[in-house]
Amino acid sequence: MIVVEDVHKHFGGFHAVDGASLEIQKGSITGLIGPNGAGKTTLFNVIAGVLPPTSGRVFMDGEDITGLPPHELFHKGLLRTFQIAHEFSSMTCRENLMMVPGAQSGESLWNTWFGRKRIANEERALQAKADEVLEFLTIEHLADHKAGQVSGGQKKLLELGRTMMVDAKIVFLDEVGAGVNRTLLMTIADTIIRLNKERGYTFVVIEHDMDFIGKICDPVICMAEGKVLAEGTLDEIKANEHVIEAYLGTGLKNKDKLEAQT
Amino acid sequence: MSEPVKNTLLFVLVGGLILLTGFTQSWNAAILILNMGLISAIMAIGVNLQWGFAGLFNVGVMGFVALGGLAVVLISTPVTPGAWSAGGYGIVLALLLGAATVVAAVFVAQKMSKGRMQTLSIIAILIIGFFVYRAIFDPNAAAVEAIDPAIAGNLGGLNLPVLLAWPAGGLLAAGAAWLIGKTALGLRSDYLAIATLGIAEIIIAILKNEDWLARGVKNVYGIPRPAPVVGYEVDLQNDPGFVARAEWFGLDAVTASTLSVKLGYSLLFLIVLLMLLWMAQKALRSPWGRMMRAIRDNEVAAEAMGKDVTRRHLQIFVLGSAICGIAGAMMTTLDGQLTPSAYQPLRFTFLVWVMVIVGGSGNNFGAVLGAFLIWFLWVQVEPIGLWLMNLITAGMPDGSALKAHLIESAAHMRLLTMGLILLIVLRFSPRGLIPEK
Amino acid sequence: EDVKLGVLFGFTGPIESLAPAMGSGAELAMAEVTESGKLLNGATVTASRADTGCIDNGLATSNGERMIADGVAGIIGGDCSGVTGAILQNVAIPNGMVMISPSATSPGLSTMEDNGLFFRTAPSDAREGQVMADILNDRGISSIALTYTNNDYGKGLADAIQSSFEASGGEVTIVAAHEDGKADYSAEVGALASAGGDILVVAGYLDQGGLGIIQAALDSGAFDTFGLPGGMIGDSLPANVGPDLNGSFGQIAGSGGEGAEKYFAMAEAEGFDGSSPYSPESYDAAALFMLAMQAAGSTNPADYGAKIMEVANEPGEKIYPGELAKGLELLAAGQDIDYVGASGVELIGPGESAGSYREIEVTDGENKTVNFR
Amino acid sequence: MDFLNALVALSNFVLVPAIAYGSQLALGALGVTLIYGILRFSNFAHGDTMAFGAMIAVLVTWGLQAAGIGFGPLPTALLALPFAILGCIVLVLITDRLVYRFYREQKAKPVILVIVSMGVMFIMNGLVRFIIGPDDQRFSDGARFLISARDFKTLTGLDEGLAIRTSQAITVVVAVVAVALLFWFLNKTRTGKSMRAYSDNEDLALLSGINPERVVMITWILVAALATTAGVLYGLDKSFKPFVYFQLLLPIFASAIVGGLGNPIGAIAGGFIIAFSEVTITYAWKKVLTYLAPESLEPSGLVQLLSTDYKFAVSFVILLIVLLFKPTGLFKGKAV
Amino acid sequence: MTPAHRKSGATFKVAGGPFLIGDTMTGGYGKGPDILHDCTISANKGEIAVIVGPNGAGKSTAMKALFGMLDVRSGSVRLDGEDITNLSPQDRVIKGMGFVPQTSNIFTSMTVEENLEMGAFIRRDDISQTMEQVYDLFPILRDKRNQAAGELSGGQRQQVAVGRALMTQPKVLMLDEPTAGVSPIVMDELFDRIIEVSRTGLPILMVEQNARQALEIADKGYVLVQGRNAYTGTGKELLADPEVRKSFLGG
Ligand SMILES: Nc1ncnc2c1ncn2[C@@H]1O[C@H](COP(=O)(O)OP(=O)(O)OP(=O)(O)O)[C@@H](O)[C@H]1O
Ligand SMILES: Nc1ncnc2c1ncn2[C@@H]1O[C@H](COP(=O)(O)OP(=O)(O)OP(=O)(O)O)[C@@H](O)[C@H]1O
Ligand SMILES: CC(C)C[C@H](N)C(=O)O
Ligand SMILES: [Mg+2]
Ligand SMILES: [Mg+2]
Repeated sequence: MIVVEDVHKHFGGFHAVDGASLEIQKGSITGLIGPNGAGKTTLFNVIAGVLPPTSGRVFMDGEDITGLPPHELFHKGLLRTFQIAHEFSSMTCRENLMMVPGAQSGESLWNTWFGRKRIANEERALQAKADEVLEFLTIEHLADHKAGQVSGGQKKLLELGRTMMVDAKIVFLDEVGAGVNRTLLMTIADTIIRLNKERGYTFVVIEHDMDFIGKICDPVICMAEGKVLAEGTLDEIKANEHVIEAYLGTGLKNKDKLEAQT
Repeated sequence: MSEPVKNTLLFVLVGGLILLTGFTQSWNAAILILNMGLISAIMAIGVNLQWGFAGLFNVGVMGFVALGGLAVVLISTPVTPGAWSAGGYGIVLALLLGAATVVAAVFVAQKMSKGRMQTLSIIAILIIGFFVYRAIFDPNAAAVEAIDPAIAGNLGGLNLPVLLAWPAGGLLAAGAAWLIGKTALGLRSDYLAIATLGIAEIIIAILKNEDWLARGVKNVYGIPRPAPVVGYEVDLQNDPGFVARAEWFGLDAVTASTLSVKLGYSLLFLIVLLMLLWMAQKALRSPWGRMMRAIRDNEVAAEAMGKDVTRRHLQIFVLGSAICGIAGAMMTTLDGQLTPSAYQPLRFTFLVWVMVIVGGSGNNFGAVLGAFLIWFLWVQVEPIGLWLMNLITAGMPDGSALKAHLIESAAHMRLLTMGLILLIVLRFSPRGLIPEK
Repeated sequence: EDVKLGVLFGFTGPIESLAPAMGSGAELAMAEVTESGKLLNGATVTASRADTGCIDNGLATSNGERMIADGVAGIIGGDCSGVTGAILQNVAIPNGMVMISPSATSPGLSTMEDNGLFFRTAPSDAREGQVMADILNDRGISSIALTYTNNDYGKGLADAIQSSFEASGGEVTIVAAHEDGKADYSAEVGALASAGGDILVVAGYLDQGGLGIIQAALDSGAFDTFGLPGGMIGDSLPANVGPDLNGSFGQIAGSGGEGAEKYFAMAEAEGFDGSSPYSPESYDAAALFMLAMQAAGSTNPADYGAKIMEVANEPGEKIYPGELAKGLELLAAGQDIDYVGASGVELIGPGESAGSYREIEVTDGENKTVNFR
Repeated sequence: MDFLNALVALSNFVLVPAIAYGSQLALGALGVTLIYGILRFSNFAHGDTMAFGAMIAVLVTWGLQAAGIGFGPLPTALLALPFAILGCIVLVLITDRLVYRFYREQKAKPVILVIVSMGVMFIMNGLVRFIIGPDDQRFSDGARFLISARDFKTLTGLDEGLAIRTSQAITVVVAVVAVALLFWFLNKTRTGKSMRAYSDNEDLALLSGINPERVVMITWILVAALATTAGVLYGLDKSFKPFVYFQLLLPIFASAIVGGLGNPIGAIAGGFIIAFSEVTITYAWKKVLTYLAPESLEPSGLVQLLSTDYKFAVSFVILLIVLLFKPTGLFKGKAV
Repeated sequence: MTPAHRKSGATFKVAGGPFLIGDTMTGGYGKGPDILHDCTISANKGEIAVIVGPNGAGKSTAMKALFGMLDVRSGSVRLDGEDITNLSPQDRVIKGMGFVPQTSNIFTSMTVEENLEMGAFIRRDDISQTMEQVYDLFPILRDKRNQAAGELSGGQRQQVAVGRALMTQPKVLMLDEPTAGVSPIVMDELFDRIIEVSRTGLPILMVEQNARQALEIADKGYVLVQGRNAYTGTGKELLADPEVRKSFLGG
């Protein structure tokens, strides 16, 4: 569905993404892992049109989408979340969700003056939908709170909630899990699976929590230093010694000592 | 005190201040303040639309207001006899060629592949275009400007009713805003600010120096009034019917005529204000407004959520500027003359900003309230300052140098008092008098 | 009875440094009349000051309205031509109020429909251009560079100088505007110097851009002689520039030395600079009001308006500054007067002043009158 | 010889004035950029702060002159400068305490502070006019020229003169020293770094033990010193007049922005760019070309790209072009 | 007046108790409702205390309360036998408290090295030693020492933030989700380092969503729910509690 062809992204002399090529299969939930600074977020930004690549191409369903602006990609069904939450801070949580769907007739100025009926109906439906999502994310009590004044994790939830407001084809999740309670994260995992099964969303998920990755992802791609390091099922990846060396590590060194003490 | 009650009280208070002017000074003075207040309110709505709704830092208000004023001259004044044949067509031709040059350069920039060749062609086009433009433009402009320079020297206008100039002013400002927006809207906050500030200065420079357009610094006097709603006092004073009616109200003819003319303007301005206020209010409280606030809060996220930030910014920039243009046209109509050197950033850009911020940015009613209040103060703090000075010096002996100095400085107390009031209001209501919810 | 006269000048804004001396001039005349006790059987005259901001039409008209509400019997002002037009159209004409502007010199105001309510004591710029051209020719100057302050005054004057001078065979190498109150005039001086010319004519204001231009031109050695129209004549210019200005020349509206000198002395006694631009004209504007009121025996604009031309022009006994009491007495006795005043007032038609000119040359750091024109 | 004449003419009318004016703008822009960089708002009162500082210098200078104290060939005003800086510091610190601090604590949006600074501008504006009046004041003394046009001509025997005023030379020197000091201070000293930290993230600065009020105070002190110096140097070079200081605000902001707001080096570069564009684009090249070109090719017109009427517009067009290609200014400023 | 700018009040000695304790704190943001309700958090010398709980439970709020960044309406904060409830945050830094907030915890426009220097702002001694230690702990930071911290990846920023706090050489270290977004290998190293640091006797208080790993190394664990202490125990106890596991640790 998405094909990334030899993408490079350089910041000055620094090669954040350095010739990454990968393919995302339709209907899959692909995990993207890799050490901090491997270039995962940068690659997302290139795919999502936030950053122009230095070189390389990105295709979606065979169509060249390199360099298309994010809002056009949104309308093609490509959504993304941000690693560092980008909430609309002076708007309520509900409004944060309600603003998402595209092609709202109320977004045309003309209609705000002469199409009030239609807008009212649409708004009612949107609100119902937003409340449903909030409830799912266990933050329905925050519906009327300013999004700038909710907790860090709650912001991440809102971030995820926005992707649930529309029918997306492919969703890029950049560390939805960081800062989210693990129990809730597992519920989120279930939803992702459900969205994938029932609505046919394709997901690409950056995450450092191996439990989460293990629960939902197949295949898994591991990046390092701007390149694809390994690709395969999670078990294959976990067994890959390059991955272990660069990313997974071998657990706590002090762990046994600590246990010995107690 | 609940929100609506407080807000109503604030409006009543400002209304009361204007009424007080009427009772203590004169109704003419009061209604004049009201009229300029109405115009200022429209400008404030325009700025609020851009800043309060979308976070666009436009400090080029002055330029758009001036364009509105230009529109009045171009629409409502009579054509200067012989100007078109002397050089008017030549000027238009030159301007078209100039525009064509720019379009050609942009076309080359977009279509030709990057490289030395492209740069060279662009430079060549621009240079040749510039000289051709100057070659045609200069003699023609000179010819037009030579026609009776003391009283004309410009092309003149279309001699249409002046009310048409109001929408035309909006359109002219909108056109300019579109061009500016296309190039400058990518800039962020303060950078956009200085860009708009600069463009406004450029607009004024053109207005001041292109005499063939609107007489430059020589001013255009005698702009017709929007008859029949607004007539001429002298005509009214000579109309026995009017004088009779005035007497029936217990007014002398002069007062009645001046009041009736001013009220005529008030009526027109009020209609425009209410219309724009209604539109702005509906827009704000709709998904469109929500989208705008989202864009204001976080452009990157809004873009990722499918909102075309660039287009929306352009839309609101054009709209807000058009509103300022309309207000500018109204103001020139009220003045009855176009005075390019009157356009000073302090008065036409920053004062409007003060209105919006003091009133409460993001809130249309706040902006309107701020406009009335600040304009009232701008006019009335001078007597307040003088009064203050008189109070301070009351105890001093007549003829003392200090007393003379203090009274002499009274005019400067206007700015000082203005500043003081501004700080006091913002101190007790830092988000404005009627803050955004 | 107390007669109020409005003094409506730009006490703040671009000409804030000229306005005080203008205001003081007008008030000097009022004080003189009040002291004499001769106006309308001992009426006192008080000034009511307000600000135009020089460029703020809205403020100026509002303040004009306020003056009307205050019950002024006449308005001395406005100062800058732009606001003057606005006040005239929106305040004076509707209210039938007479205005005498001491400084609005735009030719555009001559043709404005004013119902006989507008007068000015400063001649329109169109006239000064001709005078300047004559002086240049007489001094054998064949080419000039010309810079003007970018407002209706400067522009109008520059147009007039250029056309008159060129018509008489002179060459104008460049005409460049300068904005007042700006930080730096290097660009203007660079361009002017490059264009060259025997002298540089500066149609500006002596404590505004005009000073900056002269200063920069002298410093860089671009020009050493300057042509100085009315806005540039004043004691502060030679004082500020120093000996380098010696030899520069120009002209300012004003009758022979007598009226002006008297006025300067009176002003000095009062502690302000009477030679500041338009200060004499302001004195004259105030004086005209009071004389006309005396002539009409009324403070109603509708009555005295028609008398302004009469008291200002021949025939009659000439009245100079400091002689207002005499003028009032003569008028009371039913005799004609010809007010000359500090600036040689002569009104030709409503809203138009003739005025003669003093030719000035700077010698030994002082403005010396060398001729009358 | 002709070549030399052309060169001298160009220096005299373009290079020297532009460098001096550029330094004046740069000094003003440094103050603006410092406030923007650390306190994060555009200070509209800066022009009037300059006027206030310069006013004190004028008054003190008069006092010194009356007392017969001079500074040799250098202007007496330089002796008065420390007093003026002190006075200005007092003023801005009082202003900060009475006005800005409140909004800082409220964490008000920058635009509120901008508007508030306009209120302060009005007040300072009134204050200065109240104390010294709106008129021109002269207070320069000492040797006016390092070398005057006439001396230069006799010295070199060239047709063209080159004049360098003492005040121009001082301004350039001071600007260079000031920016170097400031740069060193901000980037190398602990206090400087803490100021940058504060401007970056106030809360976190607090968590690092940085005292915000101290940072703010030091900033204002620096700003007052810069503003007064700029104001005095400008006044020495031209003359002191309150209204002009207000008018200076626009080119100063333009300089700060074209160089990149919040960046001291940018402020300097911006000052020169604005100054040079004002002077060069509207320069009539006739004189220079006449020297250079052979007789037959002598230009008949002025060879002026644009008339000086548009000099202001030109500098803004340049600014726009710079911003379009480098959206945060030449030296990467910040955007609030 | 926001608490961040408030003037410090008096402190006084109180005997005994843990090294750092927020005792039955109740409070919230500005004039808003109370977020914390009688919440007690403490850490002793050499101890690692971990706070876990659902999103919005008030974990970060509790940390900020301990640090004096919001009003504690009732209850008290004591450090090393001294009641510091009325102290401003700066003064708490001087008293030796180090804090890494959950969000905006680095100076984005400054270089990595300058960030670390700022961490050591209150120190007057030679900091190069500590800086070397931080670089050893997070080698990637040494490579990026002259890069603006705002240009770093999410996990790298987190490392800068923790490094910044370590530079203070604090007497007590408070970390709000230090491992959010860091890779497993770095997380392990971070925890290793935290253990080492705590062994030097430094009390460490941290909020963690990687709760299982964190509780494994914790001496003490708090589960906060809606601003209240829901469960308290040793790390092992909490890990073993099936209710806690299911509701808060993701099964
Ligand atoms: N704007 C920028 N300028 C310079 N360097 C950058 C910029 N953005 C990212 N980088 C560098 O590019 C590299 C990749 O960053 P990226 O954010 O893509 O990492 P990541 O794989 O998402 O890491 P993490 O898991 O920590 O989020 C990092 O080393 C970072 O320092
Ligand atoms: N600045 C603020 N102003 C007002 N309320 C706030 C603010 N920050 C957080 N809150 C509210 O306080 C409650 C607790 O927030 P807190 O940040 O302490 O949660 P948390 O336990 O750290 O959650 P997370 O794990 O998601 O970071 C939340 O309901 C949130 O809405
Ligand atoms: C006082 C001067 C600035 C007035 C000028 N003569 C004008 O007509 O505008
Ligand atoms: Mg990342
Ligand atoms: Mg938290």
